[in-house]
Amino acid sequence: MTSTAPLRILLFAGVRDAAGCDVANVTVDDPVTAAKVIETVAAQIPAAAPLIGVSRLAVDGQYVAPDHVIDCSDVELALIPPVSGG
Amino acid sequence: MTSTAPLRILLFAGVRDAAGCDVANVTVDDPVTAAKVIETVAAQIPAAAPLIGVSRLAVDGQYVAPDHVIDCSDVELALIPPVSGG
Amino acid sequence: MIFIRLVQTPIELVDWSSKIDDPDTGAHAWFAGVTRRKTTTASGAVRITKTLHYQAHQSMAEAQLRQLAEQAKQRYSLAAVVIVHRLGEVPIGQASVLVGCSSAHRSDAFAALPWIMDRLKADVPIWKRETYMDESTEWIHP
Amino acid sequence: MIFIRLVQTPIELVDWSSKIDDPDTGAHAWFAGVTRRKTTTASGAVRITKTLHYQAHQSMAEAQLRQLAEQAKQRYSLAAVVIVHRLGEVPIGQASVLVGCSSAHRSDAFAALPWIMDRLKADVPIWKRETYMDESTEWIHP
Repeated sequence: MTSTAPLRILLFAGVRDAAGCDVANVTVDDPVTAAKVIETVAAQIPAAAPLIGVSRLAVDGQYVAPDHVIDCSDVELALIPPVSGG
Repeated sequence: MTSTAPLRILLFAGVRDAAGCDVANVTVDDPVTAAKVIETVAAQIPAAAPLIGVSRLAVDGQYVAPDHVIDCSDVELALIPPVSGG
Repeated sequence: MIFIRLVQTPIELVDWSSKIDDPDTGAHAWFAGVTRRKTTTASGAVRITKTLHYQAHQSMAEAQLRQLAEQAKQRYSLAAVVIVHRLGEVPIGQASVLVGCSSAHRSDAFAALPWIMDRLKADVPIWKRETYMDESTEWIHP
Repeated sequence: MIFIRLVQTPIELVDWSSKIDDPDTGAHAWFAGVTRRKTTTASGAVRITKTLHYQAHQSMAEAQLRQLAEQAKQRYSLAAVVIVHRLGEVPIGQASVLVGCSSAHRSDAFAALPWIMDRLKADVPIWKRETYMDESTEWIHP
């Protein structure tokens, strides 16, 4: 048996608007990869699934690779859809 | 027999300082090429001859090629040593 | 020196221009990205922008901009880098971003600006929402 | 719009920044060439500049700068170009030249500035006289 953990993921821009909320709360197996977190958020916000599929995960303000393993305690997670600043 | 004409050539920067004067007055065959004008000015200001040798001639505010033939009437001639604006 | 700011008010170049002064620099270069009225889409259609709105993951954007400025400073031997990005509404003709840098020689300052802008547009978590003349809105996710 | 000026007084970016405004431009870029304190010669020696003095063939310089601005405007689809060059004494840290331009997209504005500066430094009849810390002076004829 694996344990599970609740995660809070900050949402932005088109994903935030589709979710109607600036945070997604999901429950994942612990430990969990960034790719699995993104997949879990996409399943919870189907209206934004294509955009979430091209988004990156940031942990404590730094992008992480899809296979990055997240320590579910004490981290800030953010889902970063393709950016358009400038 | 060729006729001769007086020419007035504006001087700048290192050439002006070497000549101690902002204009060179020379007498040249008419018509005359730009190269010949430059050579004549160099002969008159030997202290600046090397610098004059790498200078260009401008006629009415436009650079001309060494073989450009100058109509000695009614033109502004300027000897332009290598520039260093900016 | 590195200056990074996210602001909610108009960006005025005059407020920032002295930040990159340094007696050993000979080249100061600035870029301002300004809200443009017309956008030509990939299909060739022209859309008229009424206004833009920018949103950011602020703490991450500031950290990423600072990293970017530090990398540019090293890479191009810059004396100073300024990056200011405006958030919230940015009307037509006003600047959403200002980047400035100074270097001993102009080639470095010239190379640094597009390098910074390319990376800013690829990685810094800031998003633009277009409001078109028909009041329709769209988040830009290129 | 094209603005060409030779001036005898300090060049302030704020006096010129609005000249390149245009609602259909998204990119504004500026370059200022500033009097630098240190110059490293080809042999590696460092000379300390006390001040610079610029001289010009004024009517020809203005005409050449205007041609240059018009060529750049065509070549890079610029909406506006500003070129201001200071003459007379230009102390350390002050601008001798300011070039600005605006374009729809940033790549054009970024490409135009070095293009203009390279040509300005090759062809526009303006000369710089260095005064070094030992009061010796030298016209620069590269």
